[in-house]
Amino acid sequence: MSSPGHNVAHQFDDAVQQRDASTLGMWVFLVTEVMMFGGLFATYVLYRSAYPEAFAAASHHLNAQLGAMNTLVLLGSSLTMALAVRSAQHGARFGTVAGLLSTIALGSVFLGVKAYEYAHKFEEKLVPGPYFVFDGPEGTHAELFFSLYFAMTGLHALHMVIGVGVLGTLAVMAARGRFSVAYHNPIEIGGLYWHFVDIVWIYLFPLLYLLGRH
Amino acid sequence: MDDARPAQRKLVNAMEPGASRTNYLNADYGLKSWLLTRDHKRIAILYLISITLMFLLGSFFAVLIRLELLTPHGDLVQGDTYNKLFTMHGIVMVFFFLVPSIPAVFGNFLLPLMIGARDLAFPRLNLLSWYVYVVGAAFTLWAVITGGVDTGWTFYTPYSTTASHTNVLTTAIGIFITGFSSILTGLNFIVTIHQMRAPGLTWFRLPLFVWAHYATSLIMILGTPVIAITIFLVGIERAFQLGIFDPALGGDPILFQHLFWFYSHPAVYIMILPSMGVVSEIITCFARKRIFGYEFIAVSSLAIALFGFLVWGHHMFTSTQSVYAALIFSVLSFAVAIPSAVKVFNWTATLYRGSISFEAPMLFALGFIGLFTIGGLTGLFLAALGLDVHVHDTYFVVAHFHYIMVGGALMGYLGAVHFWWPKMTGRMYSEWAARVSAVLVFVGFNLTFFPQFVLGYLGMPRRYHVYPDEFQVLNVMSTTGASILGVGYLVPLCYLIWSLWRGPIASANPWRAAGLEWKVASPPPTENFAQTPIVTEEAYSYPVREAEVV
Amino acid sequence: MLQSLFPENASTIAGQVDALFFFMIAVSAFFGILIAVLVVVLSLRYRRRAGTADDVAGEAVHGSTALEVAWTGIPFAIAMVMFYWGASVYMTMSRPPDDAHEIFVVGKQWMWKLQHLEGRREINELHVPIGQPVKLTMTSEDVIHSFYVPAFRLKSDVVPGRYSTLWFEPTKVGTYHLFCAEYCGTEHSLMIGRVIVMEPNDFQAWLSEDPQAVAHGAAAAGSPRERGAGLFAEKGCVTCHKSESSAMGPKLAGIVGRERTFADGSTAVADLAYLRESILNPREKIVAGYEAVMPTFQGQIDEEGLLALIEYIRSLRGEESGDVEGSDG
Amino acid sequence: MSHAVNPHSTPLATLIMVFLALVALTGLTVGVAYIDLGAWSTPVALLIATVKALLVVVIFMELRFGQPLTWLAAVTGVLFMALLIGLTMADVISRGWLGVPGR
Repeated sequence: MSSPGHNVAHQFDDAVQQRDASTLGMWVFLVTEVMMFGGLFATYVLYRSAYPEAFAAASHHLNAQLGAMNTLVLLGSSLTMALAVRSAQHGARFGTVAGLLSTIALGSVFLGVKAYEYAHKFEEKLVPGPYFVFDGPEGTHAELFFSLYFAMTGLHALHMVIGVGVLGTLAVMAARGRFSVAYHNPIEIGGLYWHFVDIVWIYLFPLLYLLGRH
Repeated sequence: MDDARPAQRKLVNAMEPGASRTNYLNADYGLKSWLLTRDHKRIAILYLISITLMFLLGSFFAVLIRLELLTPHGDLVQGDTYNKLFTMHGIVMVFFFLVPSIPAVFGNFLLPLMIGARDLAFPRLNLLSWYVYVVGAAFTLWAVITGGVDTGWTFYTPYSTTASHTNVLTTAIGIFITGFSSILTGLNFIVTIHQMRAPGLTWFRLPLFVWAHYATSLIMILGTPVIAITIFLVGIERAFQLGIFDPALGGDPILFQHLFWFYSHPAVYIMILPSMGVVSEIITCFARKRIFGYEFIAVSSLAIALFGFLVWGHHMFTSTQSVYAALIFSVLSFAVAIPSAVKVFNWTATLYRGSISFEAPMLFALGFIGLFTIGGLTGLFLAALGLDVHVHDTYFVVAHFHYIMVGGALMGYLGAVHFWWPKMTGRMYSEWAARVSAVLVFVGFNLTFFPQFVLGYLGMPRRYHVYPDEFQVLNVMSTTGASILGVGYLVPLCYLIWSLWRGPIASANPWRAAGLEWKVASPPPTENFAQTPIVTEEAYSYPVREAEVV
Repeated sequence: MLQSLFPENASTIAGQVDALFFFMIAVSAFFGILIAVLVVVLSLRYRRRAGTADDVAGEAVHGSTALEVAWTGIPFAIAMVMFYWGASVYMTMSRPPDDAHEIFVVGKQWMWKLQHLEGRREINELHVPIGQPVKLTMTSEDVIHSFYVPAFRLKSDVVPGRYSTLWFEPTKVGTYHLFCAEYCGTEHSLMIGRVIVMEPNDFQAWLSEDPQAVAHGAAAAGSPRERGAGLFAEKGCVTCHKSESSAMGPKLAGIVGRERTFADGSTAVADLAYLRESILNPREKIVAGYEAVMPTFQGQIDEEGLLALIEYIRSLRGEESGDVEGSDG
Repeated sequence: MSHAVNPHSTPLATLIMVFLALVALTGLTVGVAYIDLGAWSTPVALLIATVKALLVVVIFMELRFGQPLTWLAAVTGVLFMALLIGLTMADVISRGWLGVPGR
């Protein structure tokens, strides 16, 4: 029988129960995230089916190269995150910290590129609202596209920002030797979150950037 | 008088050695010990106080609504004021009272006790959920104080996004934030029920209260994120003048209704399922026998939660939704009524050959069965397509959902308050006063809302502050009933607060109920169980009397 | 007294709705009373008697699969009957007969504007003949409203940007309430009116006398079709949508109800919603073989004008039926 | 005890292979976008995205080591999102079928 260690909170019997509970907790949280993005995806599906031409025309104003590059950056960050988790599972402190820091770095690159894209949209007056200007047919429907573009990528970017903060905290904890082979669950949980954010982008990229490119 | 004896013995029990132990209430003192607590029982008390305040606020709006409707010509308040009153009544009651009521107070307090755990899986998250609730409530109160909001609690677009000149954005932020409180609570419950059950406590040994909360939590985590994002879209549409739901800019106002009801129909089950769990506990306790059809009641909770997500379109039969979608939603709505019927039949059958006594919690539970039955049956009227076209958006609907949410959810809540009050506070209330209040609530409620069924079929639309003269008699009846109902709610507030100082000390198990929560002292110690209990028997194992004829 | 407890029945569908209502009342009363009687009788019969210790338990009657199956199956069967009945009434409500007298309805905060195809306009009042089906084609200028006549047991939401339909056949001469049933703001409860059911002869007489034409001059008069024809010329529609095959835009005669094929290969039936969308957002769906050159008329024509224009286009079927071609869409 | 707490770990080579596969699929989805597939372009894009998502979920997120409950959670999320989108679109798609406006 395992006795509660110093890393086991009082409400848990042992480390296994704690690990299972927090892992399940994160998965359940991700379900809520799926549903939240699901509301946006439902909106997207409805309007895209109603206004296919306007959506395609509006999509051409997004920079597919930057989008593709950002996709690769984010996939890379998922790899470094997975490597960090693997290092933590093996109790390798340096590998864990290095993996987390690389993930943070790649995440920041993604956010930087996103910020550049946003700034560009401001210059092109493609930010929905009173100053929106779209040169083409069905400007209001293109505005719908950009409303959804900003809502979806904005919510995604917000998740990235939170993720960078979480991973930063984990990196500090890891550097201080808080984790071990026996206790590294927080890193796995943080990893689950980061990978989920990656998955959202895997769908956002083709749905927003690659419409009607042919 | 039967009931005098138990009360006396409770006093005697209070003198037992256990009574003077430290418990969660006296373990620590000072405001900080409450505001930074991670004890699920203290967080439950924090919720109890907050939702009671919100209930009083919501009731205040209800009083003004009923007074205004006393006369047909809108003599008391202007149209704009009336519109704000019913909107804020709905928002406060739904999002800030009914949704958190039983889960956040009694679920929080009882789940760990019932499953033999020391706390919920994530105590800090639990405290966070209360703070999130308070911040959301603060935004909403700010919106109320600075002029209110007039969209109806349903926030239908494009009225809410383009036409209304009231504090929609502030209220939307408040509801958005409060949604996360609900999500965190649901997440915590699900993990707790899965991972923290005491050894031997298998799923089919769980009290039905736990099953009901599991089902409720599923709805909270699957539905609430959708209302959050929907309200968020309404917020940004207003803030940045977008056209997400505005038909003038190509938006689809019906899409808003789909997204809104995807959460808000299941939200009705968030309100009623916990009450059903409470009633299951109370009936079996006061009938002194294991509940009839345990597995069916347990599984029907899950069925309600899951199928409840397939029926939202029955709020939209006249919305210009396609007839084919309407047919699908109608047939599914009839189907989802069946698990509720199964529960009612099983509760009734539980009474058979019981040894029934009628303390206040039992009166509330029996009242629940009566009112919920009426509410459920009238729900069928609204699921029937051809009939719903006539009664949709009339007082028939108002009466129906008040029978579910007030007659059902609130009766269950009051039953829970009376049943577990001794456990939470260690004090007994006046049984006599409690019985009077149960009767007042039952009578007052029916007098308030039954006439509204008639009004609805006559054709009085909801949200009318001026109405044709011929509807006045029924409205006067309704307001009269509401006064009785109001007294019925105020009386418990008085005797319960009184009991905190003057009530007899409660024993660990004043109702001689089965269940782990009754095996710890009243009030329970902070750590709940000195040793993790090991469960070897099914729920509700009351000692069995030999049947005369089997 | 009974009159104040039950609404008047003044349309063919009202009797069907009431029949379903009474059936459901009967079923509900049966089950409601059954539950109430059982709860009361069982509670009294098995109450804990004086002198019984309160820890004496009930008997071990814990369940019965047969009963569970029965009280799952029987209510389900009854519920399916209710569904079928409700659905069939609903389908009747949803399919207007072809010969219905048509009326255009535009809701706005906070009034109902109605116009008969013959030209007569009304505000917050609707005159209809007895014994003849009437079809309302409705839309809203601002927020969602709902056109509700309790005596007909009918309502339908009136949604901006979209057309909705309501049809009924009055069966009783009289004056009935018209309510807005979807909350629409400050004066929601004052967005009410009257439906006046008349004898056919009286109705015809009423239809032909038009006080507004006298009061406001000829501009306000005219049927939707006439106003539509005016708009068709005034907005320059006629320059492109003419009947020569060299025209920039598709021919419109006989277009209503036809399937249109678009540049991307998709198809749609040209119904009222399609016509409305094509006027306001012409470049979203381009009929195969044409260029996306039509300007939008968003904000230039009000809802009544749009209905008039659509009514005019719809009428082209009769006048120029010889010009109808299948090839353009 | 460490065994019970840390039962699994994904080999380094697997992680890198998955990453390379994800990069390749990203290239594929971009390439396919520039080919005219008509009505199939969106389903193909979604199919590729789903393959990528599955790779991330099953290997990076270690769902393959997960308990049945974890699988259930993952499936539930996707299922209910599909319900939300599916039933909403059921209304949108069938709106014109009866040929009566608003029905």
